[in-house]
Amino acid sequence: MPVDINFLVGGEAGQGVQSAGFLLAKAMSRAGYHVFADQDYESRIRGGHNFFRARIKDGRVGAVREDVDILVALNKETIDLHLPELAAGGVAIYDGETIADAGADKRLFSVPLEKLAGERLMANTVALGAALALIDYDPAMLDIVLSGYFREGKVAEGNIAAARAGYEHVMKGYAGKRRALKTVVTGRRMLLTGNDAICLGAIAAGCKFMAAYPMTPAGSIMEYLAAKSGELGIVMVHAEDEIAAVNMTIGAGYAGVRAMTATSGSGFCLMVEGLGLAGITETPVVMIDAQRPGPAVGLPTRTEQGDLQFVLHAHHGDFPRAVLAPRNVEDAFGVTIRAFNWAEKYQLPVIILTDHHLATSYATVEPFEIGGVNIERGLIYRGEGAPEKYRRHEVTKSGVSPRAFPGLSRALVVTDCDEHDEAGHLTEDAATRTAQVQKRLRKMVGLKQEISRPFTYGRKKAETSLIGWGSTGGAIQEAVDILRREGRSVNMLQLNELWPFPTAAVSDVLGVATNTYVIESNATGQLARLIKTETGRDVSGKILRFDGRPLTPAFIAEAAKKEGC
Amino acid sequence: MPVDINFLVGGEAGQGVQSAGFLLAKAMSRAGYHVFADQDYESRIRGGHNFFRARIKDGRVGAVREDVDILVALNKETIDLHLPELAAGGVAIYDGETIADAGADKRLFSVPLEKLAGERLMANTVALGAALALIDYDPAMLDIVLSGYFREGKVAEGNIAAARAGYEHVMKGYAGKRRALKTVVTGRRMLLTGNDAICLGAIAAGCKFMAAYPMTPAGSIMEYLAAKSGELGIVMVHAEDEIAAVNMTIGAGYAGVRAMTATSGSGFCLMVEGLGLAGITETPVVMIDAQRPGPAVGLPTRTEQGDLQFVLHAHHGDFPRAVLAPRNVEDAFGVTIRAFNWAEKYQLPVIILTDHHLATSYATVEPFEIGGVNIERGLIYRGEGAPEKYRRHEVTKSGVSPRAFPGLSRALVVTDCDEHDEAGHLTEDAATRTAQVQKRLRKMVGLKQEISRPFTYGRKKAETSLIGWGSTGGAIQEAVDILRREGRSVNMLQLNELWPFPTAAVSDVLGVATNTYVIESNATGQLARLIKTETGRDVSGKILRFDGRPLTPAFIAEAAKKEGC
Amino acid sequence: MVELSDYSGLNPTWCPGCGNFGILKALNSALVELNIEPHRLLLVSGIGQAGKLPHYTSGNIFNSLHGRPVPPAIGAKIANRELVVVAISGDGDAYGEGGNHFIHACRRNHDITYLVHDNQVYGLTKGQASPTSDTGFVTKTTPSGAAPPINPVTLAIAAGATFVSRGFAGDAEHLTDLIKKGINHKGFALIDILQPCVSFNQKNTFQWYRQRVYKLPEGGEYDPADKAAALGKAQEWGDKIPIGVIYRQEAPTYEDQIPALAGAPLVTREISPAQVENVITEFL
Amino acid sequence: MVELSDYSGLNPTWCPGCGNFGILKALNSALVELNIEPHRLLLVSGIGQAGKLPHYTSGNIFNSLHGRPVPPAIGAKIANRELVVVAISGDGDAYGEGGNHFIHACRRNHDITYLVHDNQVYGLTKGQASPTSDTGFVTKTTPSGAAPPINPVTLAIAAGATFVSRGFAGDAEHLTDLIKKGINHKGFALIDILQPCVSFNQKNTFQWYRQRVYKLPEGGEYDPADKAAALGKAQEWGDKIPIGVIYRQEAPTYEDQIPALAGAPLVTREISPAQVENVITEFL
Ligand SMILES: Cc1ncc(C[n+]2csc(CCOP(=O)(O)OP(=O)(O)O)c2C)c(N)n1
Ligand SMILES: Cc1ncc(C[n+]2csc(CCOP(=O)(O)OP(=O)(O)O)c2C)c(N)n1
Ligand code: SF4
Ligand code: SF4
Ligand SMILES: [Mg+2]
Ligand SMILES: [Mg+2]
Repeated sequence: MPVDINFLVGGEAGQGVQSAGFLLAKAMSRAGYHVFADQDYESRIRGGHNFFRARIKDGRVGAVREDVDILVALNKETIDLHLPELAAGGVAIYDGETIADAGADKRLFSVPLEKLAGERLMANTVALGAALALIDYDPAMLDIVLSGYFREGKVAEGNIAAARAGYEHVMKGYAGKRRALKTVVTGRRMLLTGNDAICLGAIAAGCKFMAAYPMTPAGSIMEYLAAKSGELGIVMVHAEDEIAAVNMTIGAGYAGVRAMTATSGSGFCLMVEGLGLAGITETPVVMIDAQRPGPAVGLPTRTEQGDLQFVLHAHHGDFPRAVLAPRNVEDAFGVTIRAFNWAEKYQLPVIILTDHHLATSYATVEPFEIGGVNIERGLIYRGEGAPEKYRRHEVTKSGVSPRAFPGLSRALVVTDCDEHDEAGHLTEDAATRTAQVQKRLRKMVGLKQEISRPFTYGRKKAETSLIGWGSTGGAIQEAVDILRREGRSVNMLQLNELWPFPTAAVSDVLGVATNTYVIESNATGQLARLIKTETGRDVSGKILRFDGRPLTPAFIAEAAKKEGC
Repeated sequence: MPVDINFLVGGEAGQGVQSAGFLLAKAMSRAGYHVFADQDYESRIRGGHNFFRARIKDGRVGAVREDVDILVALNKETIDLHLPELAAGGVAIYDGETIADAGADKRLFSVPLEKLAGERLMANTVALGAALALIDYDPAMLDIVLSGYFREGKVAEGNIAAARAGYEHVMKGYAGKRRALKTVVTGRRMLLTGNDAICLGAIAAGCKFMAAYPMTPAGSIMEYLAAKSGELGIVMVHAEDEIAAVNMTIGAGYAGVRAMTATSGSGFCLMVEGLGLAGITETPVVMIDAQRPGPAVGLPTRTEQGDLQFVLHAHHGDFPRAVLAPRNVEDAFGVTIRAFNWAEKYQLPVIILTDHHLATSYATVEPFEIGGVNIERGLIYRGEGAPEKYRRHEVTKSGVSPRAFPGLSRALVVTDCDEHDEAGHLTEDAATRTAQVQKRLRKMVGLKQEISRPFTYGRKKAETSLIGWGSTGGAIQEAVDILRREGRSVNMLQLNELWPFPTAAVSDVLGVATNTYVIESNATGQLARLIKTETGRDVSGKILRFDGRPLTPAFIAEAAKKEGC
Repeated sequence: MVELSDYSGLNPTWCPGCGNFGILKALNSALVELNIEPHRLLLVSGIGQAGKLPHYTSGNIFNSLHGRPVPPAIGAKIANRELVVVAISGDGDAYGEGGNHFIHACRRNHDITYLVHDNQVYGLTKGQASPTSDTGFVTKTTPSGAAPPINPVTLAIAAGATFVSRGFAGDAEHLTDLIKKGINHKGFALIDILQPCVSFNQKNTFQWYRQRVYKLPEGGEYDPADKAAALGKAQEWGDKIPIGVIYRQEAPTYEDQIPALAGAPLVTREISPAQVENVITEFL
Repeated sequence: MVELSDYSGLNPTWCPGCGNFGILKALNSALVELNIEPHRLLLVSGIGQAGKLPHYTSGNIFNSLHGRPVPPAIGAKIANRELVVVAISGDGDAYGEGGNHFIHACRRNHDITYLVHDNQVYGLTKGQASPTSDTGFVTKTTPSGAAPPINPVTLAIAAGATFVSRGFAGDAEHLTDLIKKGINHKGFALIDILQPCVSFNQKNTFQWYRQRVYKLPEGGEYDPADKAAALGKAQEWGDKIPIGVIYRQEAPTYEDQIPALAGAPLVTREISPAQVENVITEFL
């Protein structure tokens, strides 16, 4: 029987939900399983209710599941909220000594977490040990995982002891049936979040400058690059605000280094002016918009895909841009590299749309191959010919003019956010203006060639096609599996390149299926609108969710059936 | 024969081109003629080349014309640039004593402007007098116009003398045929710009607060309201930046006064975050975006319609807004009043899109009727019932919740740019979030009912329909006249309400005409894109101009013929 | 009479032991002592832990964007001068994202009171450096240590504020008094409040502040009207940190100087049709 | 050797008699005297009359948005520390729209030189009040007079700048010297330049400034390292206006404190595949 185990660790902020959850995921990854884990937390530092779901499979897994097999309840609220989610055969671990009023549900198994921990702080690690005991996890492997995580000797030892205590308590006291999972290591996989993958993509692409202002869920990108700054020679500036951040990034891009910024919707609002500055000065820049529910501050620690139409049209006037949206953690690596390449090849801003769900969810992926990473810096002027003839905004057929780096040759690199002539000086001449606008827009011709065929899954001909974009890739794919298992004819199309729009590919799908549904985490169906604009066609329905919670396979499958799939 | 005289006054910045041009327009308006006048100037204070075109008709006029009947050249450059534009029978006035190398064109008529002026400063007024002499303008009326303009006695006298000198010089020395125009006063018309009309609309609507940061071509709105501040009891705050401006405006709107801000594209970029703040807090606010060519700073003193898609989609997340675009100076008055009414009735941001051409062009219009102005403030809570039960964001069927004004009753007005519950307090609850999003979006249902049928012109059935939006109304209308005179079957549709989109009206047109062309001052056809999105249909062609110069009837007619109209 | 019970709200979600509790307490006391009824009060806050405060007390509330409590506070005050307007920020909110509004509100002397919960760190986003973090403060965004801080008191005086003070969340009584003074002051009143963040600032703790803060003597010994002295006093930061009113000056407020604001609050007034006719006529 | 002819550009579109001509001259002289070749120079300007300056001389030029010359200047400097980076603003650009960048660039002490053409008015947009317009200055946006101004010198010192000076466009020689000192200074160097606007500021004219400005004595008599004295001196504005270096301090620059910036300029370096492998491995 295939393995598909869903762990849920819940408790209040400050109880170590996140670390216990992560360690669970890490342990299972080290044991050779595929893992997908998401995080649900409130916008507060202590208290409230948080949980971490880690789903373990022996094959591909790209989404969460609602029903829980092993529940780790670090407080009473977790029992109240999540016990109803327990699947058949599920078990809930809790501390019966601190939670006296847990109720009499047979599936509750008490482990004296605090007592075994010796101190409150490590109760979560005791619970981790206990949970892993329920699947006969190899305790030696757990030691390794804990040592790796808690680096510092004393702390690691304490946690190993705590985990062992929980482990043994279950081994001795749990009367139910444990699920004995084998360790199936075949070669190690990475366990990382979407944000981690973006960071690695940026590093692999040679990004050496980032400026940003902290904002959930983009903040961990700046934090990771800051941590790696000394080691890799990357500068990360914590700017005074997002306006400064985007403009610093543009300054660095102009000076010739690969540069990026990252923020969420509100911060992106403040970067809109800079977006056009990059546009008219033809400065390569990568901007990450990690979406969360809006408008305004909205739900700061939750997920949404509500920025699509915004980033497509942000800024006044017409100029080219590209918009990408990784469809899962693995894809985020490649998409980020592509973003840097396109930004430089076409000298324009490239926006990467992610969201809270992708940014903070962990997945196991095969180690990234850096041998295959191709760095394309586009046309660069390095001082050849007569430097005094160099014109930054030379009108060319492709629309791309060779880029010189200030200070690296005798050529002067002149540019202006006023309309300018080929030399970069401001002008009000009508013909020059027209030529520069057209030159810039011509870059879309080349850019369109870069667009690859989007990800599809299922038979080419199906009655129903599910169409999604970005982070929902895994959930939709599993929804397709569910629906097909039920005998329905379903396939899917998942876009990770949104602009230039892959019109042909989408039209093909719309032309074949009887029912076409967009699946989106927003209230109006922003992709559906884009599809209408680009193909003139309406989809047959929209499956939308905008309460800040991620779309799940079951949610999608149910909704699709209601729609008449 | 119908009167259609095109004056052009040209010179460098600082020579008084603007005031001479305005006085010409004013004089002709006072004489009972219809006037349309536009301004062409560079982004500098002295020097360069500026011109002011005033077109006079004895019937409706809503656009400029390229060929010039009476040219007033205050410098040599004006002769070089504009003499070729002289129509048959045209005359050019210049100062042969200061411009020695004007050439030998017979149509040049020298008036010693500087000598007659006594001082250089009033040379433009001498030229004004001379130009008006060429049409036998009533000199007594000219005196009145000058006294009205130059208030201060001494200055007025000097200018009257200067104008008389120019006038008499022509009367005595001009050998060509003068065009004797009659004074046809029937009742006085207003002569004002689009920005003036917006100001009057705002005043008539009861706007009492404005915060803004200077930006061409929106700046004169803040300047006018500041000038009227004491008299009318309107506060205009010159804020430190556009971010402050929009947020101050929202604060004032929240506190219960009608409030607005005005800017151009770059400034609007900085207001995007505030737009969503108004959205989620349901605060009425009117935002004017006076477009100019972008991206970024672009061409600061020129015109474009490049912000349509931007303002439609600005800000992350889904929430309602309205977008209006007056189709001429007269319309700007009514549209502004409507904007304030909608903002309060539906408690949302309303954006008025104008552009440099509309903002700065003068037109004669019948005096605004303020008797007909209808102020609709929407649902207001004034302390009835139990104030402690008041909930600012109560979920209602219409989506509109009664608005209370802080301090004016005992009800507490609580709102938040985080997602909030009905009471206005922040929440992360999924169901509440969903309900609030839907409540806000429901306001679109009512708003859609407000949309009126757009302006159309020509027979209902025509082979070709020209479709425009905003400031191009007059130019397209005249283009239709031109084409029809040439025997073509043409009509037009001009949108001044863009969101909610008048889908039915536009679909009707698209369904009837064989050829449908959008006419837009931008590079990609942003209205065409909107039409595609909303109706699924492509227009047959796009007539675009994006060099910063206004679309003219001749330009449009020519282009339409090329497209195959 | 207003009572403390009039100033209650939702349960705070702050961490146990957070300095914000002391500020909440002091604000409530000040409002009660000033006998301000909640409906006459407008609290405008930004985003951050500090920005949540209004929800935990009572009043009209406009919980604004991160960095943007001051501009809407100004707009609302102009719309209705009878409102008591208190703006509330964190240090990131006030001096980072909102830095430009801050200096211009100081110079224009708007009649609002500004409480800045200065925990020298970004609390809500989990511990990055703020503009007031001490030099060298190591956080996830400043692994090699924070750049030198903004001194809010010096900056406010330099920018032209007319009431500049520092409070301490650990001394609610003194802070209550400061807040009362700030609200009573005609013009822009800054109260920068040292606020220990028990979760993310292990340096500037209650103890750290307690060892350093001292109250400026009142009644002559220290003259807050002396700008040069105030600028000097403002520089004091290290072993000794002064709290109290550091600078105070009487000056016309922005609102006082606008002729249109004389008379009844804007929100209660209307433009008469005759006035509209007048301006229309000018274009004939 | 660099010559004045290396620093020529388009014809200025400024009004005849504008103070900007003096600034252009002084900047060119300073660059020549410092023997900086145009291709080693990066001029980053904002939007306004001042912002046009780079086009009228030579160098690498990034003519940025209104209010935003400083952030791209910082980004470019970090990308290539070998560039001499000079940012150029008007007073509206620097202290209005760009106010937040200004105070934070001061405190972080980025190694750039900042020329602010301070004509106390918005020139390019035709004469509205600026943040430095004198109190009561009447313009079309301030019909009842401008609010009290920002004093850029005080503000810069308060915000932590390490080189704070004032120049006068009517004294190109003195200004040349100041610009040289500013460029040679390690860290953020502000040169606020009194610049008569002959078209829109009829108050602060050449004559007005000439009657008031006096040069700070050099060589001991006035010590720009004394912060308290500098703050005092900075307050002087009225009958006497000091020009020269008002405050100077040696302090590590932002760039000096970033380990990643030790060594060759970022723009010439690459991340090796082995380094990438290393970080990838950490996720296994
Ligand atoms: C435009 C924007 N940028 C960033 C954020 C994310 N954010 C929320 S609170 C905060 C900083 C909190 O620090 P502070 O203002 O000091 O308040 P504290 O939590 O410490 O009280 C940030 C960066 C945001 N909400 N909006
Ligand atoms: C975001 C934005 N807001 C407003 C403007 C319009 N604008 C251009 S220059 C300027 C002010 C000019 O004043 P200053 O910076 O003092 O420069 P000066 O012309 O006096 O040298 C303004 C408001 C703009 N270009 N961008
Ligand atoms: S994180 Fe810090 S500031 Fe926020 S509530 Fe906790 S202790 Fe207070
Ligand atoms: S407007 Fe003023 S600042 Fe601008 S060029 Fe003319 S004189 Fe100089
Ligand atoms: Mg803080
Ligand atoms: Mg200026």
